[in-house]
Amino acid sequence: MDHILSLIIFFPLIAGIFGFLVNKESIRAYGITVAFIEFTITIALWIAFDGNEAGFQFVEHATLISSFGVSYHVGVDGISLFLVILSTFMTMVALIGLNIEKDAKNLIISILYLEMTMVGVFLSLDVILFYLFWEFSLVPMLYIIGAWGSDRRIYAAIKFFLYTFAGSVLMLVGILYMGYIYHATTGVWSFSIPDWELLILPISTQFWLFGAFFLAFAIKVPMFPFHTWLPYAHGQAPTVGSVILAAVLLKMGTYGMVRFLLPLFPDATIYFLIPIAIVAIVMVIYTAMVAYAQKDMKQVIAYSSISHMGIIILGIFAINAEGITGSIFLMISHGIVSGGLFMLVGMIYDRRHTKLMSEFGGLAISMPTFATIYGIMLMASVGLPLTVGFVGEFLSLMGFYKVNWIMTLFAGTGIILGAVYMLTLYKRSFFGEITNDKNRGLKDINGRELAAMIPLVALVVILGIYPKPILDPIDTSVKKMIVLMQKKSVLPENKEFIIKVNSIRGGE
Amino acid sequence: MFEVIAFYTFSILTILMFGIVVLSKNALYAMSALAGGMIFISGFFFLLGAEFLGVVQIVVYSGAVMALYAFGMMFFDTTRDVKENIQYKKILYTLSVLSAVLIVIIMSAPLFSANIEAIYPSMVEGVGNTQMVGLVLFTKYLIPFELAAVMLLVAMISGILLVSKRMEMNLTEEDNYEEKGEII
Amino acid sequence: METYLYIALFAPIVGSLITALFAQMPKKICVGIFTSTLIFISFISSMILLNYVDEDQIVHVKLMDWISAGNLSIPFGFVVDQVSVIMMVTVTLVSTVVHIYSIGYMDHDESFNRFFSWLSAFVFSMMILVMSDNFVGLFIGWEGVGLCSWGLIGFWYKKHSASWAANEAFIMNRIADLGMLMGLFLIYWNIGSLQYDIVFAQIVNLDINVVTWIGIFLFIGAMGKSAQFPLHTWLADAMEGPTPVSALIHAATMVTAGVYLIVRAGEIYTLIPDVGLFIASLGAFVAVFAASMALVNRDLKRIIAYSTLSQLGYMFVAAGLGAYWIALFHLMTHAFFKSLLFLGAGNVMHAMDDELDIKKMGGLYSAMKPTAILMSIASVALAGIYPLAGFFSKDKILEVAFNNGSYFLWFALFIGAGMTAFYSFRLVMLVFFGEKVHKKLGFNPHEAKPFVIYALTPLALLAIVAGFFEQSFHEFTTQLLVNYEFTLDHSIALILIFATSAVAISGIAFAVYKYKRGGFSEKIEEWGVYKLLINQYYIPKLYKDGIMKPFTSFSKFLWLNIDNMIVDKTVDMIAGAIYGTGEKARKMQSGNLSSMLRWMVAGIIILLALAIFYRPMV
Amino acid sequence: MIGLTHYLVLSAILFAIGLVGVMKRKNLLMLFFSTEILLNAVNIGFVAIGHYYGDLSGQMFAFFIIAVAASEIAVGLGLLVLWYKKTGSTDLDSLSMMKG
Repeated sequence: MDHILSLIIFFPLIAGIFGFLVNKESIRAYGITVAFIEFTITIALWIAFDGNEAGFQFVEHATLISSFGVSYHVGVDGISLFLVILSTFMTMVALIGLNIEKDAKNLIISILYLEMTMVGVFLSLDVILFYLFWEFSLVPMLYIIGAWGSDRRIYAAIKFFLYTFAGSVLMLVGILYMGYIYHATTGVWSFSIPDWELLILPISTQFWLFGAFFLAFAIKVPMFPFHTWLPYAHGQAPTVGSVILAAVLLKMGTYGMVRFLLPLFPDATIYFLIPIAIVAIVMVIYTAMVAYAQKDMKQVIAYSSISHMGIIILGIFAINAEGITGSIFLMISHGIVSGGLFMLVGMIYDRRHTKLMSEFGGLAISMPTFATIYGIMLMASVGLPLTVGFVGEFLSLMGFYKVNWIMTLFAGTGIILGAVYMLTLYKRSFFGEITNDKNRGLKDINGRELAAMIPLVALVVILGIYPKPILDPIDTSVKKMIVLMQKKSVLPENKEFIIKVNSIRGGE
Repeated sequence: MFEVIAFYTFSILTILMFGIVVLSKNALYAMSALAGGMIFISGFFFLLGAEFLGVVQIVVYSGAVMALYAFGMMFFDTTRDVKENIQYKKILYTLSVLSAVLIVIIMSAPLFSANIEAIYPSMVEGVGNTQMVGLVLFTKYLIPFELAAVMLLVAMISGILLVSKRMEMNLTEEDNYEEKGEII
Repeated sequence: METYLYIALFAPIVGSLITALFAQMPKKICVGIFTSTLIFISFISSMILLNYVDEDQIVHVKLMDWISAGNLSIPFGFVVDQVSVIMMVTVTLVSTVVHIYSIGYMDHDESFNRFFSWLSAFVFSMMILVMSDNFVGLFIGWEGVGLCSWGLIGFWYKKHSASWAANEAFIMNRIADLGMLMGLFLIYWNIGSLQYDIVFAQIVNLDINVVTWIGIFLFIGAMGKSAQFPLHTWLADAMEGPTPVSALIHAATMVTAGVYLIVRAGEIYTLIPDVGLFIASLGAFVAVFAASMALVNRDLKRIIAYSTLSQLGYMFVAAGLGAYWIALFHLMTHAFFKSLLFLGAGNVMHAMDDELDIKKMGGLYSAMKPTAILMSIASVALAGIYPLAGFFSKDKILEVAFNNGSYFLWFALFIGAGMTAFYSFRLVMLVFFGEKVHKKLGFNPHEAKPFVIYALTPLALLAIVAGFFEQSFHEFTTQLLVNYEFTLDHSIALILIFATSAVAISGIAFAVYKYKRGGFSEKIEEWGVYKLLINQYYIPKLYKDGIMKPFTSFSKFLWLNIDNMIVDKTVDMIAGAIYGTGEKARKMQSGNLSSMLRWMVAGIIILLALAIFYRPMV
Repeated sequence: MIGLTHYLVLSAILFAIGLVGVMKRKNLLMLFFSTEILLNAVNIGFVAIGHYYGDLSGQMFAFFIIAVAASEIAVGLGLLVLWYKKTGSTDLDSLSMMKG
């Protein structure tokens, strides 16, 4: 169990390298097997994980560049644990649902490599290592979109790459500056997050660093107005790319916010809280409306992802245990739900080779089971109670309510608008008579697709009814982080603010 | 006094010579002026107490380099005036004047501001410049010196190879070359 | 007793889930019987619980923890007390009848099995709604019934109007749900818990402003579910669903959830009489407003829907004025006679091949006697004629209004009572009596199957006798609910009763008189008032033109002009600028060594100039 | 008295002359001459500085520069001859294969 994290990180990579030796016919089975083993290991990690312990567990540390304090430092806590499991789970599901024949071998190896980088991002405790994985994750995604996408794939792939890359370069500057400050204050070089978390920074420094980190995360999330790469990327990416992009890659941005912005720069976080919240609310409402106007089914879901990410950001910036725990849970639930929705759209696309809603109508007649599963996913996306979508949304909004109730009210309109565009989508494509003859003989969901969807549907319902095993470890770690923030903040009014938003009745 | 006269004489002569190099239309004149200029420069070296370098300057430039140029020019038609199609003269002159002014300003800046006091070296008595150069060259700068030697060797071989190999082929296949040139 | 609680709660969902497996198969009659049986079991359990609670005991169980984060802890907890058990019995009773009725009604439908699955799921959601011991549990049921209502209104999803109405209902409810969520957040951040008992125990300690806001937010939630103005339009459109659905959801149960919420949160509303008065005023307004629309409508089901709306208004008046038990009582009696009315209407619809225009019916009495009798009973009950159920509950509400000194409210309700009587009998007269218009149009009406009729009898029976339980109902519920003290003189109360009965009877008499003679002339349709009413005060049109269309075009505008033209173009412009610079700078690379050397010198000059003029701070 | 500055100014003037040549000349051979001027201008600077600071490094650098200049000419001239044989011209304007 000592090196389980390294195993989790590097197993897909090694398996991917061996994948070159596997012959074409059996590569899909090989990929699924690898992903399944990886998933099992993460489950084992979860079982071995001590939910009552708030700090990092299974920590591994090995110095890489001793003179600059760069090290291989990995560990897991409640915040990252479930994102890791989500990554491995969604990779597995995406591979099960995969049906691309062209260059399947390269595709599967890319996906395995991508899995490594995603897991690496969530497990790294050294910032340089984090940054490495963060940037590495761009490459396979670029490859997946650029090689297996639709017509304008090159444009979309390059846009995705350059856009996110531009943001993360800024983060690199921030990382280096932060490392320099750490060296200047303590006399030692270190890039380890636990070390950094102990550093109390003056406010002006916090502002600059916050800005550098925030921009990188904001582009990744993506926050309004940096979101335009996402619809293109989703629109052009193959199904498997969209699934992983929506389910996991976007979460890297919000994870970064929780891991870096809040504990490292508490004062700057509180200072920028309201502007960011306003942007997040604009993002929720604006993208929801844009989603409503879409003609392409996949774009609706792409824009809806952005809208949901807005609520996640609100939850994070609520700075109370309810909000942050809720937003982390929402990350997981949104990963499951949006991943599932993208897979479903992919299945229709496989059958009809179009994603335009105007081409459909009456699909519920020809594909009843498919329509049912789509309906369940859709309801989870809308945030119906007893589905996984509700818990996170409820907690995030509840958390932010303490900060500002009017803004919560506005953000809450996202719930209404979410229902509007999702139900409109469902009505346009599934309800009504079959008007297009091509839709008449469509085959209902087949065995392979069912195998991919059933775990998702099961999770949607199970976690909706019993989210406790996930909420508890997250909550433990989040509470510890909030205490840390409270201790670290420089200004007394910020200390009071944190206490206030975390207590019932305004801290009486 | 002698130093001042010598400096200014050499300065005027060098500038003149190099002026001819730059402005003359005849390649032969230009080359001759260059050779002269080089020799005058070695005068500065002597003035500055770098006798060894002065000698090297004369030997290498006026001897080797000029000889090379002279051989090289045998391939070209040197009696004819060099035809040069100079475009955008205004840009050219602006750039020239600007660069000259700027460089001179930079170099002469100490004249007007804090003048750097020249530290006159206390040369080791009884040891000549050449001996000193030798000492430094074979101790502190040994590796660059060796590298320079190798470089010269390489340059020599490549020079020979470049010119000689093509020489025989050239005479017979001149027409083809022109075609090839166009193709390239 | 816990076992009974769990049986009552989970029997419907078991039926629903098992049935869902057969959803795509052709009709299986046993599916209908199976779910009906399970609902019946649930009903029996509820009755046992009612009996148990009657002995002044409360069943309170905690199934498991649901959400816990920060200080928040929400369990799946269920409570059976005087209020919830009444709701449970009402819901399961009506559902049992509706299930049995549906076996006959949905006989020829290809999605027979799916229907029962949804229907049972609805009952389960409703049971969660009423049985939960905390606000979030209530919210689960709240949204659950919304979902099932969506599925059932849009049950015939091939019909465009049905799926549209389903979406409208869901979205309208969502708008209100947001208000409710805000209320929950406010409660949580002030009390730290969402359990009813803790909240009600501590609510008195809060600042009155906060309580007012809580009251307002919760009422917004109630407005959506109970279709109060201005969120009322979905209810009439929801009539697109199968008739049993209208009976169960849009008459007896789901729409009353708002009333249930106010009653349940009575301890909050007693602290804020101002909000209560507002609720009552809105209720009275809706009572008249909806009744007026029912006066002229020609659609059989819509008339009943408006009537439901109007009756919900009555309930809100009672609840708003603090007479919670009366609101609950009217809720219960209304559930009986209104579902009876709807189910009868379903029989008529079947007889008329799904024709809904009452002007095309007439004289159906001869063809369908039992249905006519049942619907007449329901209508009399609805009109509030002694001794039927409606009389007791409705009169009480009018008394409350008068007692409270809100004479204006009382007057509105009084007018509403007259209108109710009129439109109920307008419907009965046009459908069952008078000229046989349907013959001309070639319809061949036939009575429904006997077991369907038999299934309706319990409802009819209750519609007749339920009023006599008033006294025991009062004693039973006020153990939990705040009692309402009448200060009215007995004689004045009697006068009021007579006045109300008089207006109801005159309404009936007028309707019977008028429609016996062929009704009003066609000219009436030219009147402005008539046009206003038949167009539902132009409110649906207003929503369509004032909200939906601008929303759609604004969304398109945002997408095409803002997102594509501004946000994305800016990004592309930055990229384009860099690309363009490269393209321009390419010319520098002319291949001509001489010009390159010039560029080089130009570069040197710039660097030199920098060296001279730029002095870095030392 | 002749100071370091005098030498530097001289070096600057010579360098500027070289630059003029580099820009003006279109004949490749003449271009080579100009580069020689540039190199020698720098050499004077090096040696003068070395002299006034009492350090032999200046001379050493000048020495290496001469070596570099020599090799440059050897190779450059070889290429030039080749080029002339190929195209029959030593005009710079004929060299434009590097057009981007």
